[in-house]
Amino acid sequence: MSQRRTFDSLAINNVDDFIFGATPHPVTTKMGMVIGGGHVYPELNFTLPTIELDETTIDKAYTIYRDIAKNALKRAHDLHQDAVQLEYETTVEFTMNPEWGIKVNQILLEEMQNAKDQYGLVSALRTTVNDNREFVRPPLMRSGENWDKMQYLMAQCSKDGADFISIESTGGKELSDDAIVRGDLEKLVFAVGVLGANDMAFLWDHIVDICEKNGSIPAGDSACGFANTAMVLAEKGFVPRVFAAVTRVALVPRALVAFERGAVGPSKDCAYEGPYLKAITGMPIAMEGRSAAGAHLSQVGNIAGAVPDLWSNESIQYIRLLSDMAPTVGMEQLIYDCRMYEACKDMAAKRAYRDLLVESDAHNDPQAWVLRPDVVLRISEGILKEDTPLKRTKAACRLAIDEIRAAQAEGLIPTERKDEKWLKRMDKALAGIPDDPNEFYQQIKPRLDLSTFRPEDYDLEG
Amino acid sequence: MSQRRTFDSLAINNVDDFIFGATPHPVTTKMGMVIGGGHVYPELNFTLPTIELDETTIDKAYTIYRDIAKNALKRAHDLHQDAVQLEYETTVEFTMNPEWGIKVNQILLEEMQNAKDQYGLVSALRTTVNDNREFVRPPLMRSGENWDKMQYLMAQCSKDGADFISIESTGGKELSDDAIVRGDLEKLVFAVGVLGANDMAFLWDHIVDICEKNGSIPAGDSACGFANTAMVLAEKGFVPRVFAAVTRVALVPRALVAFERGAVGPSKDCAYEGPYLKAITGMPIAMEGRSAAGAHLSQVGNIAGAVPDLWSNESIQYIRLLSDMAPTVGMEQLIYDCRMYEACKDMAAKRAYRDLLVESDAHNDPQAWVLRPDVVLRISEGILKEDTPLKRTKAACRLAIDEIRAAQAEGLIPTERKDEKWLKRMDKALAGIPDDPNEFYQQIKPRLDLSTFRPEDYDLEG
Amino acid sequence: MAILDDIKEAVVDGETDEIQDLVQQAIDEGLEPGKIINEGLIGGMNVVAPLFRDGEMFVPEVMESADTMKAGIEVVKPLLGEGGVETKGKIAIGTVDGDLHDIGKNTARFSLEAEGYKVIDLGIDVVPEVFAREVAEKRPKVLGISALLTTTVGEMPKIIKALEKAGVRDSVQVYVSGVPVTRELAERFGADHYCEDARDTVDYVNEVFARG
Amino acid sequence: MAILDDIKEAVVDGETDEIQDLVQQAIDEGLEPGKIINEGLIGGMNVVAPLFRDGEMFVPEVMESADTMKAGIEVVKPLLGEGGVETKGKIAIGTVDGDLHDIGKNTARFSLEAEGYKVIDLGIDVVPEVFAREVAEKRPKVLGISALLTTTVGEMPKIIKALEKAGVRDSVQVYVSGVPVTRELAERFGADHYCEDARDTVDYVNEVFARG
Ligand code: B12
Ligand code: B12
Ligand code: SF4
Ligand code: SF4
Ligand SMILES: [Zn+2]
Ligand SMILES: [Zn+2]
Ligand SMILES: [Zn+2]
Repeated sequence: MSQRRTFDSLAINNVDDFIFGATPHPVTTKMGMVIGGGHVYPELNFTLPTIELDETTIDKAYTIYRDIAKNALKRAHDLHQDAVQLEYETTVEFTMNPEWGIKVNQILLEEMQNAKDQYGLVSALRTTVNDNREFVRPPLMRSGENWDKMQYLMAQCSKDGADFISIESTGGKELSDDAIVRGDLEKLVFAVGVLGANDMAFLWDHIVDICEKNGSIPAGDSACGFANTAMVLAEKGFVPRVFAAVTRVALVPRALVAFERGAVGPSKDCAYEGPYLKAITGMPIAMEGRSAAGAHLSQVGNIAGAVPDLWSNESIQYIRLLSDMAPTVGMEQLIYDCRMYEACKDMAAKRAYRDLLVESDAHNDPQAWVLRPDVVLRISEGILKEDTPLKRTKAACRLAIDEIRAAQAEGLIPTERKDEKWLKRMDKALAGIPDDPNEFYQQIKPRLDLSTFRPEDYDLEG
Repeated sequence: MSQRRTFDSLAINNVDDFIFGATPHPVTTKMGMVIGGGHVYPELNFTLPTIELDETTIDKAYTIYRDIAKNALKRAHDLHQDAVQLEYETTVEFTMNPEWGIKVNQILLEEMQNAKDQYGLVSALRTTVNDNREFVRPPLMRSGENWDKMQYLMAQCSKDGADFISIESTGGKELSDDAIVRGDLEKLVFAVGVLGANDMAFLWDHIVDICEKNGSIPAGDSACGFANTAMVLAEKGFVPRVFAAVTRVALVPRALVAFERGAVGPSKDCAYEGPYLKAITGMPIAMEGRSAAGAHLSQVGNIAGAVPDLWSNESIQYIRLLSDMAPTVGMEQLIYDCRMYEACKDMAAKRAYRDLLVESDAHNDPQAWVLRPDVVLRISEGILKEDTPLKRTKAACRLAIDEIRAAQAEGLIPTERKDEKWLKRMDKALAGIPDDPNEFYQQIKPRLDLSTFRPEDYDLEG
Repeated sequence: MAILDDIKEAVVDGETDEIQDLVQQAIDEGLEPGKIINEGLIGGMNVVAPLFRDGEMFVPEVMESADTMKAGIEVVKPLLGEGGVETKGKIAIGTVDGDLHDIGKNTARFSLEAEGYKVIDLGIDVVPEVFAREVAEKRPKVLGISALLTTTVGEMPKIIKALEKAGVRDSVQVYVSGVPVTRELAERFGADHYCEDARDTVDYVNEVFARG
Repeated sequence: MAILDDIKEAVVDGETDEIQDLVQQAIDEGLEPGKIINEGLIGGMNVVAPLFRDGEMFVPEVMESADTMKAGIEVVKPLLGEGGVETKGKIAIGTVDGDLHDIGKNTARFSLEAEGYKVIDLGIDVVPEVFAREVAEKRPKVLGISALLTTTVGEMPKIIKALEKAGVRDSVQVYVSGVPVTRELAERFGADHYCEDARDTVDYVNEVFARG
């Protein structure tokens, strides 16, 4: 069974050791890439262009996936890159029809092997199975056909040779969407610190088990559905940036649960909470930033690149740009970014380059500020002083608010007109949250739409 | 009239002073941006998506250009950028129907003014008029309707407020295309060192004059049709990389003619010969690299960023990516790149960052090697020892070959199987070229297809 | 009319706690119910809507204003005659089959509600037949369809076909929305319009209703 | 047959200077003209073509080989009977109206010639009517059309219409090529195929001729 762990002290204590490409607990892939062992590798993600998937078009989809992999790997070789990672993130159709997903997974592995045979390119595959448990309403988290299909797809992709299994799990999202759109921190903490964390424990026990049985590595989850939603909404001016920044940090304790249950990294690219996970667990992380702007506009394009072990483009459709197909272009951009890391000759150079990445963004936005390596270490330390996901989530919010306030007070980041109002509003929300999950549940219950989720799927009393 | 100049010594002598964002002769735009005065600004270029242009669709095209400018400028503001440049590069239709081109130019200027009024964003516009003289065959370089339309379009865009006028001129391309595809260095030197250089003198006298009369700045030309063609072909494995590298340097003396005739920069983004121009003239340059991968795949994604004053994406269609429209995404990526330059606190930090950009690419390809600041200074110095475009072009080739050979001998760049054969072939071609243009013409004439160009348009005897 | 200004301000500030007292006070002061609604409550939303469109208010704030307005209306409602509260008109929105993206839809809904429209929310993961049935039954003037995945955007032409089959295509203006959608795709699908975001949507819907 | 091997090698190496002597020598040795061509000259190109397709030869080298082959054939030609040299078949290519991009076309042409096809080069900046007229007159089995600008790619469907109007659409396989073109666009335009580059083009043309 999975090796449970607890984290009560930081794996990386000193900001001088908090660096890209290296981490205390690296992970080795099937072809021998060591992630977190000294280098930053590109991780390319890609998706289909506008296409309707059914029995008549699925072959075309297979061809597209094959073309993407073949051409992107070829480009990597042409650019003298010796190792890369691919990510296959299934969309619903491929989880709902697991045979399709399995086939794509195999195709990618075949092309990776071809690239190895033809020109010695080493590569690894992360297969990210989309969480389709929410496809029944209210979501059925622990049983049913969708849950079975997810597990089947993971097991088979693992068996066929995927290096890593990941997911962007959605436990708690039944409430968090509304919490974010309403700027409701209390409800958000409940959604992620109670529901989300509880589901992560259940889910990752299963994923770790599947990986162990079938030969792949349980890599990590992402708070996409939560923190990235808030980030995208903040970019549209729909929610305050300070709220999105606090949401990002609030998701750290939830993400940590996967590692407590046996995940070993690399965490997911779009999990911008990655630096926190690296500091706490010492396991490698994937990150995405400026080269993922085709997928998410953000305020953290450079600072996201401060401490990654894999550097990703998040996702790009298979469409034609003026030079070539977009995934091939994406591979090129990632490689150029990674070459910069490689060009740093020694620790001093690495730190200097990291600090450029950090300083170039940190003073523009609270969302960037909370990704500063020093801030990450301080908040992480504070989080570890607490011992349950709920208490940690509360602490994360508290510490994030304090850091933002302090930075604004010192003029280190901009203060927008309504920020103080929103910070106060979050103070107030936090103050009222008890430490005990069930007590919290009873307290917040009158404000919840009970038709949207199943309390029993989160071990809550009716 | 235009102020003629000659360049006989380097404006930048010391590699320590050869840096991004600063140059001895900066240029100031209408809204007060100082290009080359300490900062690197983004220069965004963009183009229409697949659309057929005629009277019925032109309004749609106008709307698209407006949307592009409005949204990209908005994004720049959202990212706290305080100044940017736009480039409007006309396609044929807009030069052939100058009223259309003039209208687009006005629309962009309007949106720039709006952005200034609404949120204080400073911007500048480079209008690049496409060279449509080749639309009659053989090209009519110095008269005729096409030449008149080009001049009219430039004058009007200048009058309406464009900050800079540029072009990617094609004099000599009648022969250079074939020379490149055939790997024929002798013919290439004739095409660019005789025809190209001669046309540049004629053309830039006119452009400088138009700019002076109408209030804009004559910025610079690009060897796109020559060196970028070779680069793209080398990337496809169609011509040797060493040949493409020599072609790049061979184009420097031709480009220099524009500055001798009164151009003052910033040179064009896709003129990767820019670093040579900056070293020789001390005028600012635009460059493009990794963030232009959507337009040209290349081996110089980072090193191209070593010494620019403007940093460009080359071009991207108005198509939808997962996050937003591609030009908006392009603006974001450029801004993140520019923030890195800005984050360098002092000269030492700037040099260290520049060197990372250089070292990360220089050892992978001869095309990158010839863009190294130190190599650029050495070759530039050698070029200036000669006093005519033809002699300079020959010297450029000679010096590039020597640098590449030396670097390969020391194992500093890879040597491919056929490189030595090709270097020898180029040695041989160079050895047979006389210094006098007319003598050269008589010598090469039997090998030229005289139906493809008009000798009299290049001041050659029949 | 200080009290109406107070009501207006309470709506703008989203003071759900205070609004019912304020409205009661207005009633006690003898103000006409219609006036309380139109000049006070809806008057407040008329301030909110442009602020949101200009990026001066966040979505949560708009939602709180809308909630405040609704709470206020609850108090006046019993005093109203037959017609009840008038809305500017009816709109239906929904996300296509296979697509669970919800937030954009909700944001669009609240923005439209804030603008005074009645929004029929068809939900997410909606099959073409349901779109057609609801349009046939509820007769909205505008139907907004959204897809956020490149693999579900193909549902859009199917929905338009279903509307045609049900004979209601001409009764409704159809706009489409979502990241993978473009103006060009909208045309190809046979939709009437493409809306980029909630602000854009409000502009478009206003325009449709202005046309009459 | 040492001399045939020498001829073959000279073609592969593009030794235009030597080829005519070598071919003359083969004739003098009494070898059959057909054999000299097929096993020597074309034999050499048969080595070149796959080397190019695999990226082992550069375009200038292929062009030199093709030139060498042609120079050799000049020597044998007078000895040949009626039929002359046989080619694998006829292909026409051209760049659309308003588009001057030439290099890709030339590369495609040389690659196809290297493979043994007769290529009718319609040039650049070609209007639809000329495409149709040339196809009607010269009857190529394949027509390759290319556009490199997003603003000229719209010429492609017009060319297909012109072929239809001229009643020759079914007589020819049409492929399209160029940076702004995609497989999907090719379908939409009614072309038979999309070719990405010269190597791809050769594969496709071979396939068409293999179909018979
Ligand atoms: C939040 C989010 C999620 C959340 C959704 C939460 C929810 N309940 O809605 C979660 C995590 C669940 C999620 C899941 C998935 N997602 Co998602 N998601 C996003 C994200 C980050 C933001 C979307 C959003 O809410 N935007 C903000 C709102 C306000 O804007 P909007 O949706 O555009 O809506 C506006 C307009 O459409 C308009 N509008 C006007 N009228 C109407 C009417 C209606 C009915 C609607 C809906 C909208 C609308 O106004 C709205 C407000 O301005 C985007 C990234 C992005 N760049 O957009 C990816 C994105 C859409 N998701 C993506 C993917 C891949 C997925 C998954 C397949 C991931 C996976 N492998 O599991 C699943 C699919 C689930 C499913 N079947 O639907 C990709 C799609 C790529 C592709 N191939 O098409 C995107 C583009 C991310 C990316 N960059 O790769 N996602
Ligand atoms: C070289 C080049 C030029 C040269 C052309 C030289 C020549 N005689 O051909 C010059 C400088 C003249 C030029 C001019 C212009 N260009 Co130009 N050019 C390029 C460049 C760099 C390379 C094209 C090329 O030769 N590729 C190499 C060949 C071998 O590949 P290929 O063309 O794809 O051909 C292959 C296939 O199509 C296939 N194929 C199979 N069968 C057939 C049959 C035919 C008939 C053909 C043609 C091909 C073909 O096999 C070929 C070989 O593998 C591209 C950049 C790029 N990324 O492609 C821009 C590019 C195409 N040009 C561009 C632009 C904008 C222009 C100009 C409008 C610039 C200007 N503002 O003046 C003008 C337009 C002139 C005109 N009306 O056509 C843009 C187009 C953007 C858009 N909006 O569509 C591009 C994409 C550059 C960019 N990144 O922005 N260009
Ligand atoms: S925000 Fe980005 S990476 Fe994340 S599900 Fe949602 S999409 Fe996938
Ligand atoms: S290579 Fe790039 S920038 Fe240049 S004409 Fe040709 S296209 Fe324009
Ligand atoms: Zn993700
Ligand atoms: Zn991702
Ligand atoms: Zn350019």
